Amino acid sequence: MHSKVVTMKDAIAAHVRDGDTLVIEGFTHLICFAAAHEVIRQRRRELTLARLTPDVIYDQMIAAGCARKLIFSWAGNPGAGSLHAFRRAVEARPAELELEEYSHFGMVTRLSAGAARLPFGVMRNYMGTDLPAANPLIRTVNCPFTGETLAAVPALNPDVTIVHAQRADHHGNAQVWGLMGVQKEAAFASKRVIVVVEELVDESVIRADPNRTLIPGLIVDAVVVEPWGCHPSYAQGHYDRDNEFYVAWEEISRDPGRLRAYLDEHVYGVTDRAEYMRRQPALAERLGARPRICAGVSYGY
Amino acid sequence: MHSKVVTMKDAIAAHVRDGDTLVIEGFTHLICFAAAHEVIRQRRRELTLARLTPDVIYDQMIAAGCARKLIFSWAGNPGAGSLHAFRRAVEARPAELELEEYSHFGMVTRLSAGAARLPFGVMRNYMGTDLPAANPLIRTVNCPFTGETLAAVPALNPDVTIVHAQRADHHGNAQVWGLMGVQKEAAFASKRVIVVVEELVDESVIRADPNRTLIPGLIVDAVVVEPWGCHPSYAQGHYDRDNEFYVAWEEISRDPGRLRAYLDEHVYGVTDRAEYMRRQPALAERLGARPRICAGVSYGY
Amino acid sequence: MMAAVAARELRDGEVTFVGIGLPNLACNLARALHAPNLVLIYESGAIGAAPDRLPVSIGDPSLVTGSLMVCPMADVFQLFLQNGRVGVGFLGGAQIDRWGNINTTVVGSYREPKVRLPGAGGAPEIAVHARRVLVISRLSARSFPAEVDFVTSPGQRSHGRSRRELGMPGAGPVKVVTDKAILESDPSTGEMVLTALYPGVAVEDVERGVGWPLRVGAALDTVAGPTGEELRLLREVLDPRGLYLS
Amino acid sequence: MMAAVAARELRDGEVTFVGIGLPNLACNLARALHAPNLVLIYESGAIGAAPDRLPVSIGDPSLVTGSLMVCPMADVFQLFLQNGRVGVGFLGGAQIDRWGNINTTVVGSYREPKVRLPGAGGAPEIAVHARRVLVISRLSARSFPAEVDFVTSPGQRSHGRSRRELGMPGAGPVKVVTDKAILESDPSTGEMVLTALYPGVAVEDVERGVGWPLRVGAALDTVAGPTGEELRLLREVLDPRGLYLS
Repeated sequence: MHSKVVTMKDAIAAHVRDGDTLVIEGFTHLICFAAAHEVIRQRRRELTLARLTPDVIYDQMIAAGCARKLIFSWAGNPGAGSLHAFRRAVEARPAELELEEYSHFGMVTRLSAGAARLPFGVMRNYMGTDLPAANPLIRTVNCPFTGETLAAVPALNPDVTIVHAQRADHHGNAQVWGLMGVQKEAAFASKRVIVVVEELVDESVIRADPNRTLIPGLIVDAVVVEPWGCHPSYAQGHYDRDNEFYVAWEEISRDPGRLRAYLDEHVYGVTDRAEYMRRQPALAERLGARPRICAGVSYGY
Repeated sequence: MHSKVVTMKDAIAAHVRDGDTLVIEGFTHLICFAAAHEVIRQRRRELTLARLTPDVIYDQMIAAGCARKLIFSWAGNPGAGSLHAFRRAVEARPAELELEEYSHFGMVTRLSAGAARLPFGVMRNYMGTDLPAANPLIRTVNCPFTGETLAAVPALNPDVTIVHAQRADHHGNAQVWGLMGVQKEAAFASKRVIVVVEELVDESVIRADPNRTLIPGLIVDAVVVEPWGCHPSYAQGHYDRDNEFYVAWEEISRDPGRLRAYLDEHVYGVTDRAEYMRRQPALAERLGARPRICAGVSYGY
Repeated sequence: MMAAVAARELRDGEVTFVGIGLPNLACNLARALHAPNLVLIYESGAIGAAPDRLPVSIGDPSLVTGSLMVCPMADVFQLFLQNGRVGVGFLGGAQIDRWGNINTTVVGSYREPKVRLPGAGGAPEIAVHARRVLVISRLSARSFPAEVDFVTSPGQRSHGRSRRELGMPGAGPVKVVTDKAILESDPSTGEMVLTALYPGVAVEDVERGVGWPLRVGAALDTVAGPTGEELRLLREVLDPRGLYLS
Repeated sequence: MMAAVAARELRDGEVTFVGIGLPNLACNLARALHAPNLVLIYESGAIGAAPDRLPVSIGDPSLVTGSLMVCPMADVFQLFLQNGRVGVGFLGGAQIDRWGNINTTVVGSYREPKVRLPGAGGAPEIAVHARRVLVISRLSARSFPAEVDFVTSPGQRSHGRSRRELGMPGAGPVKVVTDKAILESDPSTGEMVLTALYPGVAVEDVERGVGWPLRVGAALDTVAGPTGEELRLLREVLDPRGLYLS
C-alpha cells in the first residue's frame, strides 16, 4: 500500500475546507496545536469547531477568525481561568459565535453514535437541568422494553477529525497510550481523518503490540510526522504539559492586542512546527519527559 | 484493602447460586473451563447460561444438567462440528432447554447496554431476518431526530460473570491482551464478578502499564489464581488452543455415554484444575507458548 | 477449486470480513497472489491479521500475533461493520435460497426443529452491512431450496420485500460460488441466476442442484480451472494437512 | 480549611470522582490521613490514580503514570458513572442555590449572558449519578442566590420537582462545604440548611452570605479547626507552592 505520509501543510490543504465541521480531539493529552496553527495559517473560514473542551487551541482559532460555530461541553482554560477570545465572541452583541452546547457525557455520546453510524445515542441524563431548554437537540426517547424516558442526542459526524498519537506506521495505523479521550470515536465518526504523530515507525512495531492500536490505517487519509506537535498540550512518554503557558494564556488572551501579537509571532510568523520549536529552544529542555518504560507482554502461542 | 484471592471452590460456592443467570465469557480466547468444571462439581441447577458462543464449555454444563435456559448467538463447535449435548436438549420433544437467541451483534449490544446500565441498546440490524419472529425481545425504536426505525434489544445484566485474564493483582485489577471479546462489557453488566487469572501479580505490575487494565478491581468480588484454567481454550502468551480436543469433542459429545465418562474422569474425578493438569502431563508440553515479547512504552512525563 | 474461484473475486486492498474454513483459505490465497494488501478482519477482533499458520477458528491466537490491531468485539460490529468499512463479507449456510437468503438456524420449524443448526453468529449483520457478500457453498438440492426454512441472514428479497425497501445499507449476496457453477444476483430482480459453469459441468447439472426453476444469465461464462500456482499454494502452503480441502 | 473539612467527609475505600483544585487537595489529604484506599477517578479516564505531584488539570500526565487503569472517556461516563460505581462526586460553581442546584453556564440570560462561564463539563452527569455529591464553594451572596440563573447541574429540587420525581439515581448534593460553615440538604424537603459553623463564625455571618432566608438545623455543630497534621500536609506536602491554598 502506498504511504500516506504528507506535510502538515499538505494535509490541511487537502482535507480541511472552509465551512467544514472540524474536530481536533484530545482530552488535555495529545491536543494537536500544530494542526490548529496550520489551519490558522491557511486562513480557513466559517468552520464549525467541535470538541469537548475548546481549550486554548480553539480560543486561538476563534481569535484568528476561523470559527463560525462551536459545539462543545466545557470552554475554560483548565486550572488557569477563561478562554477570553471565546468569551469576547460570545458576550459580544450580537454574538459573533454560534453555540451548541452539551455536557461531556453528551458529547461523548454524540461521537460514539457517530462512530457507530447510528443516528442517535442514549443516556440517563439531563433530568432537572436547563441544558435541553438551551439546546433543542437534547431530546428524549422511550425504552421499548421498560417504557422509561431517557435522554437522546444526535450523532456527530464531522467532516474532518485530526488526532495526535505517539506513533503510527506510514498507513496510519496509530498507537496511543496514556489518556485516550474520545479520539477513537471522533476518528471513526468522521468523513476524513488526519493522524499526526510524534514518531513514524515501521509496520512491524505496530504489529508487535496490536492491542495498543487505537486507530486503524484503513480509516486514515493522511499521516503527518510532527514531533512536539501538541505543545503546550503534552504527549505521554515524550513531553510534559506546559502548565506555565496555560497560565500565561490567561493574560495573553485577555488582551486582544497581545493575543494578536502572539499569533503573529508563533503562528503566522513560523512556517511549521519545527520552526516553532527552533524559536523556543528552552521548551524541549524544560518539558522533555524522563523515560519510564513498562515491561512488554508476550503475544506468543 | 484486603485481598480478594480465594480458591475456585470458594469463589463458586460464594457467588454462583442455583437459578442464577451466569456468564462465562471469552471469544475463543480466555474461556474459563476451570470455573465451569467447578460449577458442574458443585451441581448448580436451573442456571440461565448466557454467552455469545456456548462452545464446548456450555455443552459440558448442559450435559451435566446445570442449565435451564440458554441465551446465545452461535452454538457450534468452531471448526469441528456440533455441540451434541446442546442439540440433544433442543431436538428432544419436549425440548429440555429454553432458548433465547440473537446474533453476535445483538448479544454484544445487550451486554454493552447492561454495562452502561441503560435498559436497551440500538443497532441497525435484523431487517429481513426471521430472528425477531423467533425472539419477541428483538424490537424496534424510532430515532427522535431522523424518525428512522432501528433494532432494539434489552440490556443483559447477569447475576454473575466469570472472566479469565492473563494477570491481576489481589484486588482484581485485571490485565488482558490478545482477543478481548466482550469480557469488559459482561463484567460491568454483572451484579457479581469473578476474575480468574493465569498469574497473580503485585499491584505495581498493573500500575506500570495502566492502559492494559481491562477490568478494575472495584467491580470484582473474587480473584482466583488458576494457571491453565482455560484449557482447551487458550491464553495468549501462556498456552495455545487445544484444537485436537475440540475435534475430539465432536465424537465425545455425540455419544452420551462417552460424554458421561469424560465428565466422570476430568470433571467429577478431579478436585481442581491443578489435578486436572497433573492427570494430563502431556498437555503443558504440547500447548505451552513460545514467548514473543513486545517492547514496552514509556509512561514518563 | 471453490477457494481459488472465491479468491479471484477479491480486490487488492479490500477490507474483507473473514469466516473460517474456505473463506479463510480464499483470502489467504488472494493475499499470496493478486491481493497482497487485502485487509483481513475477523469478528473476534483481529484487524489486519497476518496468520503464520492456517487458523482453525476465527479466534485463533495466530490471528492476534502480528496483526495490525486487536479490538473489542463491540468495535468490530459498531466501528467497522455498521460503520460501513467492510468491503466484502463471506457467508455460507445449510440452506441458501433463490434470493440469496441464508439459513444457519434450523431445518424444519423454529419451535420444533428437525435439525438444530448453530444459529446466527455474526452473519445477519454481515449480510446487512458489508458492501457486498460472497456466498460459498457446495451445490445440492437440499442446500439450495426455493425458500429457506428460516431467514437467518437476509438476501436480495426476504418475505417479498427488497433490500431497498427494508433499508439495508450493503448490496447483500451478489455472488454464490459453488463447486459446479457461479450464480449471481440479477440486478433488477435480485434472483440468483446462473452466470458461469465450471469446466465440464452442464447447465442441467446445476439445475438439478437447486430447488427452483433456474434462470440462465444472458452471458454464460466458463470458469477457468485452477492454475498450477493456485493449486500449489493451496495444497502445499495454505492447507498442507488438507484440513479444508479434503 | 475547606480542603481539610471536605477531606473528613470521605470514607476509606470510597470511589471518588475528583475535580481539579480543592477537591483534588481534599482527596489527597484524605488519602494521606484516614482514607489510604480511596479510589480516585478522573473524568479524563484515569482510574485509581496515584499522582506524585499536584495535578494542575484533570488530564495531567501524573494521573496516568502509576494509575490502576486508563480507559476511554466513554467508559468513564457509561461504565463507572452511569453504572453507579461512583460513591461521591465533587462539584463547585459560580452559583449554588437553596436546593443545591449549580450554575456553571452563564450569569444572566442564556442567549445574552452577562458573563459566559465555561459550561457543563461532566457536572450534570455527576450530579445525576454519583451516589452523593459534595459541593465546595466560598460563601458570598453573589455565589449563593435563592435561585440560580441557569441549572447546569441539578440539586435536590429543580423547577419545583424533586430528584425522585425526576428519576435521578444518586442522592445529589447532600452537603455544601464553604469557608464559613457547612450546609446540608434537609432529608424531607431538600433545602440546604445550616448544620455546622467554623470556629468564630456567627449564624448571621452565614445568613449574609446566602440569598434566601436560611434555616438552621436542629443540631448546630461547630467544625473542628484544622489539625496540625492537616495543615502540615496541605502546606508542605500537597500544595507547597500554594497553587490552590493562596
